[in-house]
Amino acid sequence: MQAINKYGFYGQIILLVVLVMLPFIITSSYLNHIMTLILLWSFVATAWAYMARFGMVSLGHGIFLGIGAYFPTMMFNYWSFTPWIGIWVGVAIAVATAAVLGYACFRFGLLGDYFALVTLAVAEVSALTIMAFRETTGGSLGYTLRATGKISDMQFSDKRVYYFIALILLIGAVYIWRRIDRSPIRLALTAIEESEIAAASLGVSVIRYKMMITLLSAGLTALGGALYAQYVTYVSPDTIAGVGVSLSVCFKAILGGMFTVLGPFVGSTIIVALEEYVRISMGASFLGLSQIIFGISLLIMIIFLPKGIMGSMSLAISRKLNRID
Amino acid sequence: MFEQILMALINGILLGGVLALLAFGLNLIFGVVKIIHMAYGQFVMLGFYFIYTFHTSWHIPLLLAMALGIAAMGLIGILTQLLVINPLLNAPRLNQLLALASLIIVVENLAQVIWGADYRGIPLSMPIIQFGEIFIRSSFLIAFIGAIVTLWFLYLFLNRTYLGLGIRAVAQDLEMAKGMGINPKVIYYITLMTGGALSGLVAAFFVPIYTVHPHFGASFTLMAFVIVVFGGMGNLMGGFISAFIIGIVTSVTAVLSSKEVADIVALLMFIGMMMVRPEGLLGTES
Amino acid sequence: MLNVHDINVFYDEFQALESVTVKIEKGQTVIVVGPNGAGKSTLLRTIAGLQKPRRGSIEFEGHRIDRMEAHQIVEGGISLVPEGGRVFPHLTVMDNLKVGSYNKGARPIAKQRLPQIFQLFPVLADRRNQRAGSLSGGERQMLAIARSLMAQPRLIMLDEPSLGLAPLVVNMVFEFIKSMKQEGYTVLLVEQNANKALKVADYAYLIESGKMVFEGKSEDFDKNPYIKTAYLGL
Amino acid sequence: MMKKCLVTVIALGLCVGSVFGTALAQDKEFKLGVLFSMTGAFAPAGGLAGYQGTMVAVDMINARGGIAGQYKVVPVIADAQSNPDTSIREGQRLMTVENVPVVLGVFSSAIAVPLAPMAEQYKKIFWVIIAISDKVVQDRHLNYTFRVQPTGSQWGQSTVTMFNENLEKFGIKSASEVRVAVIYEDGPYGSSVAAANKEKVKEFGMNLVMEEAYSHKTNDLSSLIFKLKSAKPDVILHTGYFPDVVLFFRQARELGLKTKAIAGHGAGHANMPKLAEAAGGELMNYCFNVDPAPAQLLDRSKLAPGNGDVVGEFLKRYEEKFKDNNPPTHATQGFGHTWILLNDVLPLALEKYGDLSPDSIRKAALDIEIPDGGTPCGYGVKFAPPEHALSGQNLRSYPVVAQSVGGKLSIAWPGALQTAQPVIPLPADSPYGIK
Repeated sequence: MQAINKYGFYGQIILLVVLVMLPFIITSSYLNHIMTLILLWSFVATAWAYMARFGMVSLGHGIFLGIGAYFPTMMFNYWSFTPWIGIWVGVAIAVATAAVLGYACFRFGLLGDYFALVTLAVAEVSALTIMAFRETTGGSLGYTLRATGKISDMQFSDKRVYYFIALILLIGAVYIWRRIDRSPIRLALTAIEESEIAAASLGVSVIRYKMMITLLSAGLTALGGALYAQYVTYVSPDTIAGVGVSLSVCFKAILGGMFTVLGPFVGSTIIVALEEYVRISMGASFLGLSQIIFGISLLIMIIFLPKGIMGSMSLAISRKLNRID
Repeated sequence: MFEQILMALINGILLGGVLALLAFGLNLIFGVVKIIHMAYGQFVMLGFYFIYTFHTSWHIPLLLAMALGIAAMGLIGILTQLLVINPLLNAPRLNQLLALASLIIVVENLAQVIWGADYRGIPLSMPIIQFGEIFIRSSFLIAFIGAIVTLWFLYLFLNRTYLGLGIRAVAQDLEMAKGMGINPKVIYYITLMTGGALSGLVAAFFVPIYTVHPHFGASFTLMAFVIVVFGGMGNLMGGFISAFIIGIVTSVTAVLSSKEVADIVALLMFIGMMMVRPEGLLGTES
Repeated sequence: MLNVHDINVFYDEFQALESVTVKIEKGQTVIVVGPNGAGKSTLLRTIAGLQKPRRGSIEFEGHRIDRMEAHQIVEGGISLVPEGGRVFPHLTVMDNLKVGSYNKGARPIAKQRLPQIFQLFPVLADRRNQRAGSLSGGERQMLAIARSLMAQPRLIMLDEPSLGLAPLVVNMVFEFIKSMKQEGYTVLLVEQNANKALKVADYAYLIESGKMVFEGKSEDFDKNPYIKTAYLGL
Repeated sequence: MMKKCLVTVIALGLCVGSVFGTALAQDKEFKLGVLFSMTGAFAPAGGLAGYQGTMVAVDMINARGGIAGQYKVVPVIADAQSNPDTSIREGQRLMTVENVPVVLGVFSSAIAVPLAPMAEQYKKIFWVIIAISDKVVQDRHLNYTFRVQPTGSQWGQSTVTMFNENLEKFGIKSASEVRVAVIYEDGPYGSSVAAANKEKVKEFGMNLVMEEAYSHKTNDLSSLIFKLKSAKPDVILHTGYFPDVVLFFRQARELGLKTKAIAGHGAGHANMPKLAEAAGGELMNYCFNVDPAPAQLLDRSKLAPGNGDVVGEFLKRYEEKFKDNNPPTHATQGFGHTWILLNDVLPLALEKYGDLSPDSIRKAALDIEIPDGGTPCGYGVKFAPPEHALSGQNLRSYPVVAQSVGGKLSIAWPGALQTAQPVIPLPADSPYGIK
């Protein structure tokens, strides 16, 4: 075990150095854009996995992304309210929404599949709401952020600023993950996941602990959505709310391995890179083929790496080390 | 206003028939294999394309083309079981769900490669049924009758045959069913085949209503789920009744406000039901 | 007839059975006694094919069955009455019996079999259209036994048939097990209630923590001082 | 952990490698970025047809020896996948990694709107050839974005104007007696057109009895039709994509909607033959549609000399390449608007400013003036200068209102191009006609 930790520590230092250097080595703004997206989605997927790894599999994080993305954008467009503050308003609304939803779910003891299905419905509600209020939100084909180019409006001439914001957020999310691991919350939540009734009888406040992690996860997800909107300057129910994006966040975390702290990052990297790679390498030579290959790759990964890439890898490594020991 | 609501009410009942049809296959797969078939709407899309190809390109009479389409979808169901579900039978539920979600990407783009991006439809002139100012959509009426007949046949199949009994046994207690000499793999294949064929049947009823394109299926899956879970997973009758409840509620709400608000109301009803009675309308606690 | 040879069974990393060997001759009633969690149910589940052994072999009438699927084993003539009368609660009594006759060998004669079963268990005949979930514990146990008889087994395995039943019903169950022997069934019975079980058995095994610690005729069990104090309460 | 780093590096490496691998260019080639939604929801609505039209233009220019007989056109094709998020990535890739001077294409306004500022940032030409929403150019004072086709408001204005000019056909004298309903899909395209509809309706003093938007992905329009029935409009102005248009026509018939005229505004309504094929011909009969005329409908004698042959060759090549002898209007737009770039603007840039850099192309585009009938699309070209509210917009393009009668299209408006009088109100043999 110690060997793994040692490797892990050095590996993470190297990874961090590489990530900090990368935008200075690669100057292509397209690749910088892709890397920024990878980091942003890694951040969101990590926040999602906070809940999922304790058995609260949410298929509805799209609602938090959507709230985080739409509120600051709309406040800025309509009232010129600076996103520097607007983002936090979005996060606060997302946390409040999560509080209502989470309390309702946990109060009624929704678990497992039922929780997943309810959250899936919630994701769809978020997309439909955006469409129903089409006069203000732009409806199903989206909404563009007004461009000013001012730093006070969170618009930077060098787009790499967002890369570093996303990187800092991701590091923060990883740090929080570690803190959760070392706190009593983890023990409590693990106990709750094993048996809710048993945990409750031991005096663990089931709802309180579940709520804590849910609010944290929702808030960070909304922050990710808000930054995505400020960065891409375009929001639509398909790209930042709704079922599709909620599922794609799960995809990233699960393929990377949702029980390991770097799993969501690895998953996001691989999925985004794979998506770009198949699309660009196939180009328009055979329309639709690139997407088919992308879909089949996902399918194969899910079938053959059920614990995710990091999960399967750490399992393999620990087996190997055990053999050597 | 009253007349509008009355029309919406009739419309809602008929819509319920269409939704009920949509929910049957999903319900069966859900109840027996315990898998959330995220790509069910895409199967309906495939079925529609099959019928279109059989009828338009191969010049097979429409009703025969529909029968062939249903058979072809049964085959696709078997293939899905073989290639996607079998390897995932013991995987976590979330992985199963995501695997079927990635199947959506594959199926939609496969449809584009095979049939191209164009919209395809079979022009059918359905008779207009009119009572004074009230119009009844014959395309929906047929689907409504179809739903009732299908429910009856499914009931007979499940209650009068050994295979149906096997399906119900596996749905309730997989391990005990194995201990009774039931081969669950066979049951799963039969279920996926039936589910696939039912998606083909839905496609057949959709022919006079819609035109098909590669992204046709997406809008149907979630509502079908809501109906299935609302009515009680695996309970065909529950799904049937809840289809009508959802159909009427959405239809009337849509006339009073908008389609999106109607869908939101339906989803909120669903969420509320999950909170208060997670086993659904007619479901039994397990 | 049945030859379980040196099997190891695991649940993930937990070893439930270690080097277990059991032999049953045709027409015998054999019991396995032992405390809770000793691995009795695991043994039956493994024979029924619901659990796979990591080591060892199981032969039934000369054929290896340890690599077969559960449904093939039922077709081969082994039928399991699960613990707690685990019936299909949402199916009617009638449908539960029909499920029993699901395997190909049993289906053609199910119609003739049914009246015999109803004769044996008149209470089931009365409740044939009731949901099995609405039966009492004893009735469920009856149904579970009746259901496995529908499968035309040559070996019938019962997992704790007396568990949780009223004393009067327990007696009925054991009377019934006795009568099965007379009908020519081979029976493998797993019981905590060693006292009563030994009275109907020809041969017995004692299992503790996944290992067979003692075996012999029923009389040998009665004589063993350790068993006497630990299991027979004498 | 090391392995993971390795995986990451490899994944990124593959990505970079593939990008640079295709980026090696040769002399005397002109790289043209082509960005369309060739898959996804917009592909059937016209994204794919636009792409196909563009490719025919590229083939034809290359068959003539390239741009000004010197530069071979090498298209760098990217699929926007009907997803704004993907199209932003692809736009960025084309402009920075592939370093193309011109990105051309885009079916959806939802994609064109966020791409235009990007072109501005990288100083690359964004040649918009199908998206029509006003918002793409309006009040943005863009320097590098050019749009050949008319704006959405022109679409919206033309139908209302036509009805206003034909009031007597409704049997009324004053515009205030006409009951108008405006229904539209809720994206930038639909709302652009509908806004212009409403503006003109107000201007003429018509009676707007209903307006409602819906998502183009909807699978049921019956509630909208119930509302229409009780609003009892004389004229229904509809803007939508394809499946929703078919759904509307089919459901309206079955629910017994009656009115005096139905007018569509491009996109879904554009492809009348396909609509008739998918939904049944009698539903489309007597419907109006606004669009630049598809090539096969143009009166070639009215075009400038030589242009008629270009149109003829386009139709022939399109049929050969895509097995379709009746290309939708989006294919014509794709072809014609690409042709203007390759055949007129680029040679001028080369001749006058010496190279094919984005800035030379931009200057050439602002210089160019083509009179009416001078392009394969029928209309002329004159781009609005940067100080104009619609900078980059072709001010000489206009749509026409066509009516389909018995499967034959005729031009009903504007008067100068009219080939037949509009048939108003809907006759009794239309399923929507009042009997």
